[in-house]
Amino acid sequence: QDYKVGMLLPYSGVYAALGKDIDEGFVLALEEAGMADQVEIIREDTEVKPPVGLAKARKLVLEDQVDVLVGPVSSGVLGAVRDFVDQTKTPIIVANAGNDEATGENCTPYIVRVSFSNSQVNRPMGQWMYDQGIRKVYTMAPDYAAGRQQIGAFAEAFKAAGGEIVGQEFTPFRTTQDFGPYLSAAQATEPDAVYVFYAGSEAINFVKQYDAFGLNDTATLHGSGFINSPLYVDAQGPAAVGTVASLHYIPTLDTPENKTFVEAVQKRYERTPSEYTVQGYDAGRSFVEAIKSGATDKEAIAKALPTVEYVSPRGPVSIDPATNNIVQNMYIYETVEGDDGKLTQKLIGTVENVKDPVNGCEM
Amino acid sequence: MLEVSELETGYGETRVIHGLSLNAVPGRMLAILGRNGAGKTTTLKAIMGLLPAAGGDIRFQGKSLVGTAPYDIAKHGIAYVPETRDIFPSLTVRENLMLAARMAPRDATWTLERVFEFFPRLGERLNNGGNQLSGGEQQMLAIGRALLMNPKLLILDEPTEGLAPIIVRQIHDKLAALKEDGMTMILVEQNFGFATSLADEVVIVGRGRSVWEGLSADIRADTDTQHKWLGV
Amino acid sequence: MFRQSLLKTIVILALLGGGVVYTFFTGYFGKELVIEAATLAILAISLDMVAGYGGMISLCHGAIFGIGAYTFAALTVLFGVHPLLAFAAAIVATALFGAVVGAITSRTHGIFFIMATLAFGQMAYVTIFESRTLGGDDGLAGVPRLDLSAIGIDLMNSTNFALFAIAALALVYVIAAFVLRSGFGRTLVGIHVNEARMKAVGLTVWHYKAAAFGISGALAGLGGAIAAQQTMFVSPELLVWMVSGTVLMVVIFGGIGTLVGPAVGAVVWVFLKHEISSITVHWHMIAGAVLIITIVAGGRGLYGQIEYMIENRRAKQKQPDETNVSPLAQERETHA
Amino acid sequence: MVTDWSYWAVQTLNGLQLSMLLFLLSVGLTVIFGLLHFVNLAHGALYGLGAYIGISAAAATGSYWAGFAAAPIVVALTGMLLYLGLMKRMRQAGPMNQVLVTLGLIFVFVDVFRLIWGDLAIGTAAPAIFSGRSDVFGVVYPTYRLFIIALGAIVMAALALVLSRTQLGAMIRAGVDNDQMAACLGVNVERIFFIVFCVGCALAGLAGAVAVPVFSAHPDMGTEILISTLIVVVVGGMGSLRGAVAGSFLVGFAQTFGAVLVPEVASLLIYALLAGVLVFRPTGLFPARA
Amino acid sequence: MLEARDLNKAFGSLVVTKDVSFSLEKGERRVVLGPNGAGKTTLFNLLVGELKPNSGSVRMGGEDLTSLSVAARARRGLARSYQKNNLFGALTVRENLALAVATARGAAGWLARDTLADPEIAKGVADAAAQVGLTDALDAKVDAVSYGVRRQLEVGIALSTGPRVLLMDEPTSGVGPGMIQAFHTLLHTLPRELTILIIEHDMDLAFDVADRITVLNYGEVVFEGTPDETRASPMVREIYLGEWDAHA
Ligand SMILES: Nc1ncnc2c1ncn2[C@@H]1O[C@H](COP(=O)(O)OP(=O)(O)OP(=O)(O)O)[C@@H](O)[C@H]1O
Ligand SMILES: Nc1ncnc2c1ncn2[C@@H]1O[C@H](COP(=O)(O)OP(=O)(O)OP(=O)(O)O)[C@@H](O)[C@H]1O
Ligand SMILES: CC(C)C[C@H](N)C(=O)O
Ligand SMILES: [Mg+2]
Ligand SMILES: [Mg+2]
Repeated sequence: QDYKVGMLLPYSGVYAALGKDIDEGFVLALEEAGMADQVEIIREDTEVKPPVGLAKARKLVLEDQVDVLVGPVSSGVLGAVRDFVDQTKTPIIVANAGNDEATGENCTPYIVRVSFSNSQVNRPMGQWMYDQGIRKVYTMAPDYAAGRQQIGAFAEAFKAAGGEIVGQEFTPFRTTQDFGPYLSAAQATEPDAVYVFYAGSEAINFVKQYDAFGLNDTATLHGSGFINSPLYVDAQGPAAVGTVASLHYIPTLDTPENKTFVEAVQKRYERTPSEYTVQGYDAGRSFVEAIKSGATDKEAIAKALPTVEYVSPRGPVSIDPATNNIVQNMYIYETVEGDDGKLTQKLIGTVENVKDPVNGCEM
Repeated sequence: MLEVSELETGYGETRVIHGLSLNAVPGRMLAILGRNGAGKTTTLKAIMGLLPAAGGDIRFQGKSLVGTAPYDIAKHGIAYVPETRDIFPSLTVRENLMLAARMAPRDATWTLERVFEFFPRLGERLNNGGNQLSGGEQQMLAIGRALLMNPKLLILDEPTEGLAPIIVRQIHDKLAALKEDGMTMILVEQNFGFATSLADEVVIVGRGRSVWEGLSADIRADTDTQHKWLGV
Repeated sequence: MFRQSLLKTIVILALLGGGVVYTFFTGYFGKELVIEAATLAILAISLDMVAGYGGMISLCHGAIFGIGAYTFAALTVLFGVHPLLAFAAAIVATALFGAVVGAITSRTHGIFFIMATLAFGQMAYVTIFESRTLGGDDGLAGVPRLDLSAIGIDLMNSTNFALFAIAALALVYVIAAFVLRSGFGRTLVGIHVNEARMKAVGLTVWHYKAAAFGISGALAGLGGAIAAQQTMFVSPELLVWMVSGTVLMVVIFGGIGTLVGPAVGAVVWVFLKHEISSITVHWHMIAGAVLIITIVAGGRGLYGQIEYMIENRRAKQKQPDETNVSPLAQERETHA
Repeated sequence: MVTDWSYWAVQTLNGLQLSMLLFLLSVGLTVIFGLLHFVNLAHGALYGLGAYIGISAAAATGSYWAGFAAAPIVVALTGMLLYLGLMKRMRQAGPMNQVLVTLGLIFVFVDVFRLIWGDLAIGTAAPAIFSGRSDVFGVVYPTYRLFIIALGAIVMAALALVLSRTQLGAMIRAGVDNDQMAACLGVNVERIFFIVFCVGCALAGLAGAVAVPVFSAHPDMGTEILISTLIVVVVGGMGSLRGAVAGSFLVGFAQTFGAVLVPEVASLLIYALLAGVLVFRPTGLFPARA
Repeated sequence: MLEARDLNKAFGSLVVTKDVSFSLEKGERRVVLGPNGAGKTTLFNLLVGELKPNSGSVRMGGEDLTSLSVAARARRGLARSYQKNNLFGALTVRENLALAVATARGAAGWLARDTLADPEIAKGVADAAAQVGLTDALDAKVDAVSYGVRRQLEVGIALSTGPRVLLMDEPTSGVGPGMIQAFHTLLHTLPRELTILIIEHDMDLAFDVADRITVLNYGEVVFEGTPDETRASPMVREIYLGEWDAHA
């Protein structure tokens, strides 16, 4: 085996499912390229805890001598390992963590992000929603870095477009289960729409309660696409129908690349891919491309990664050399009930080649 | 009614009772005397099944109690007034009593009313918490509680401890009355006069063994034994 | 009452010595584990001081540990304070925090004390989590390590840092043992066993509780400051209540109220956890099962069980019932 | 802020609803904890189990009520096994060991959940009759939440009756004070404690099943809820039903109105409340006597 | 030396202490008698500060103690033994006494020295133990000694703080004749300047050691006088004594 890859993912804890999908996507990419047996994968569990994540990153690099790190899911962990990968000149292919700084003021040649940045996912929605005639929006998100960035980017764009933010609420992260009080407050401001960022179980609770309080009748729920990710949209049930959100990938994209991908995932893992599966896949794919371009050691891989460019299941992707963040399409979709009665994503808008501003990044 | 033979027991490792025997005869009162630390309370605990008998036998109405659970022993009709009284602090006086009365038959000889005649003081404290009683009141409650179980055998560990002389006197008379009723009793006492003026038989415990047995009349006369084993 | 028995001395020395030897023979991650174990042991010992001997089962020691780490990190990263100063400051800060919590909670007992301390711990956690200046949930990166190059030691070298951590552990144990075998330590146990009577003989109990908690806090803070230097990064995760829970678990697991036990517990825990998690992601389940079994089996914790059995044998050697018989009774009988 | 009275009415209902959920959750804990002096940290995990059972049963039968019935029973049975296998042994082992064992149990449960139901959060819908919203005196409010409020009230009343009015209540408290003496009065303490423990578990299971249409079920839910329940129990004062009630309302309303009126410090609020109460009332608001 | 002025205490509606006033001379030996529930222990609790009176004041050596904490009063030399044993159960007799001695001598906070190893304190412990006849039991665990021994220790702890005023609540309850004898002796050997207030149901002891006797009933002082006057008082006999010597 010629290469060592260190998977720095949550295999336990709240994001375990995300880690699993990313891992699967990555493996799929290697197999597709027929490189599975050239690459040794070493998996370490971050437990979604930054200190643990950093310790594990240290182990992977210093002890296992991996050529490249893949992960993490949590922005916190990425922030924790940033200096370390920079000092040890170890390329890390970010497969989820969305914090803007990682490809902004804290960017480094060794962090290459193939997933998304928190603001990248949300910024396009500002103009788009305004164009749909929405004027008054109430926003909500968990009170932590990712939450504030995702909402911040949207709010900025929406206001720039001429819309009004009638209210903004940041709910205590992971300790809020009952959104009732916040929903009643939102309802009282009579907005045209509510825009949110929630992920995981919070997303499920939120969507169900949003519906229970009847807000769906008065204000359509909009948000960052994680709100009803295919991973758990079923758990939200009918309550999710009608939600409009933007994300860098939906499994229903009608492109040849995606079709083959979905089939491959179906065949290999017997389920539809989620955005996380794709993020894992593209992490693997970009790694493969880098190798193909002749990169052998850490340094070379780090150099090669930003140059990769190909058509991913999520559409054409490339890495912006100015920030090392991915340039990709944003898909605006509505959650609808499919013919088989299961919930699915209906594409209603595409914003192409969304690219983050440099915001303070110097390589 | 209750025969203890060659009883061996103690606390975990430490053996405290080494072969003690006694016999409570129906309708009579047996007094267990002995110095502090002689092993009187330990013996009673063993009888109630609170301590395991490491050797010997305990028979109640011919049936062995060894290995029987305390609550079963109680149901056999043995009531116990511990030296520490053990009133339930989080139960009111009434609840403490009701707990004992709950298994009593309809025609029970002992009823709440009768207990209040016995100890008017308790009647006045019905709603005090068990932890809101004076030392003496706790003693009265402990006895009243035992009586409400309408036991066949009543075991009292130092019932006069901490009681005003006038109450001691009363209790003396009440116990005498109980004897009249034909209640079988085992009485552990430090108060030699009190005990011997009530009991029919006396067992003296010393160093975990029965060192003297006989009628209370005899022990009252036998000053040497009194001095040797009771320090009177 | 605390006694630095021969057994304690042997075991703690073996533990420290073993750590040193292991450090020289293990790879990079092994050293990381040594450091992790050492800091956890420091925290566990500081907790055992108040919990095992003072009866103050704290559920905020994780938070105190974290405050130590954050004080060091914030001062060095945000204000460029010299690491040595920051180190001292961390200890002072946690001592104060401990003393204040100890004083405020001094009237509560048992589970209520546990929960009161939890409250303060969580308040610290939430405050830091939501503080933008302290980096919120992202934490603070770029934490420096102490610079001991003056005495020719480079702490960036992980072997040296591991040895440094072990030395700190040794120091903490000595301090704790010293405090516990002092008059103050005796008083602490007295309060534990019967607080009311201590008052009745003239002790202003809350002063001593606060002081004890302060000392314990300082030790925990020291551990925290070291942890911050190990990862060179701090995040609110350090303060979350589960950390306190885990430490408490480690203490009981090793043997609460034995001072050495918690250290043993910490070491076993860290390495056990590592071993199991390298086998399965379901290491929680295994670890949980192991815990349950050890407790159901012994109930006194790993080291606690051993110490108990040995002490017992000694106790049995000097004939038992002597002590049990009332002396007055004896005296009377002899001249009867 | 909003002046419309119906807005505050709705927020009050929100507070009420949360309080009742907390009550259902914590009352089991308080009963076990306060009465048996048994520190059952695994209570939260049992709540989680209830939630999962609720979902699975509903999914299997297509009826919410199947879950509603199954959850308490299954959890009670689990509690039984736990009690006979572990807790019984631990009763004499002292609080510290209990903390440890039940902490260990949490770990085990979390992974068992992951193995059986996966890492992902899952949920189920409210029963048809209670879905949608109802109009109470001009205030429109989710029907299911009204159902939770009612259920909580019923359980409250039932328990109050049993504990204070019945012989059983007295026997339980006596057994707690001094099991040896209780035994000497013919009380089979072991059996009573066993019953209490199972009832406590059943209530946790019920809470889980009831909560799940509002919240989702995920492996860590038990651990997440544990703290709030402990706070409720402790603020109220342990072992007393009144305590559990008072605690639930305090925490429930503090959280609801904290979120509305002072969102900046909302997450600090319950801890401040906890600390505050304990500083001035070191044994909670309504401690069981003694 | 010790003075109570119009002390009042009620638990809810139940008045347990009613306008209780008395004062002890330095070195006086006073016995408090009274039926069970008369309020004797409560009175002690008020004197040492474990209960706060609804009204009235407590003074010692001219100083008003009413607002002081239990500990503060103890440090001023007001010691008390309990009717219901209140000991350091898990510890040995020696450790029990050492804690009391150390606290009384302000050594409780020593960080550099060990109070269990300190000769001064050891001496204090030895003396106290000798006084109450515990010398041979010093190394026994309190949990494992019989009730009688615990009663001795109960008094021993109070004594070992070297008090100026000593309150003892039924020190001889539950102990055998032998020990009661020993207790007589103890009381006579205690320094004469030590002021002592005893609650006692053992009349021989009471009448033997008391300079004066105070009788409480339903929380009120119903009688105060010398032992002989007390014996003679028909009222005391009626409410308390009965024919107490009936079976001595
Ligand atoms: N919990 C215990 N553990 C170990 N030994 C004990 C325990 N309780 C009592 N003992 C010992 O057992 C012996 C007998 O104690 P017991 O209480 O039966 O004496 P007793 O005759 O009741 O004395 P008293 O009249 O003081 O109550 C004593 O020597 C005592 O030290
Ligand atoms: N905490 C309390 N709450 C309510 N009533 C109480 C409380 N403590 C004591 N009492 C009542 O006050 C009265 C006096 O109690 P106290 O203990 O002072 O009596 P005592 O004179 O010491 O009696 P004894 O000689 O039996 O010990 C008793 O009737 C008791 O029921
Ligand atoms: C969508 C979420 C999984 C993103 C993740 N919470 C983060 O910290 O970036
Ligand atoms: Mg006895
Ligand atoms: Mg009294």
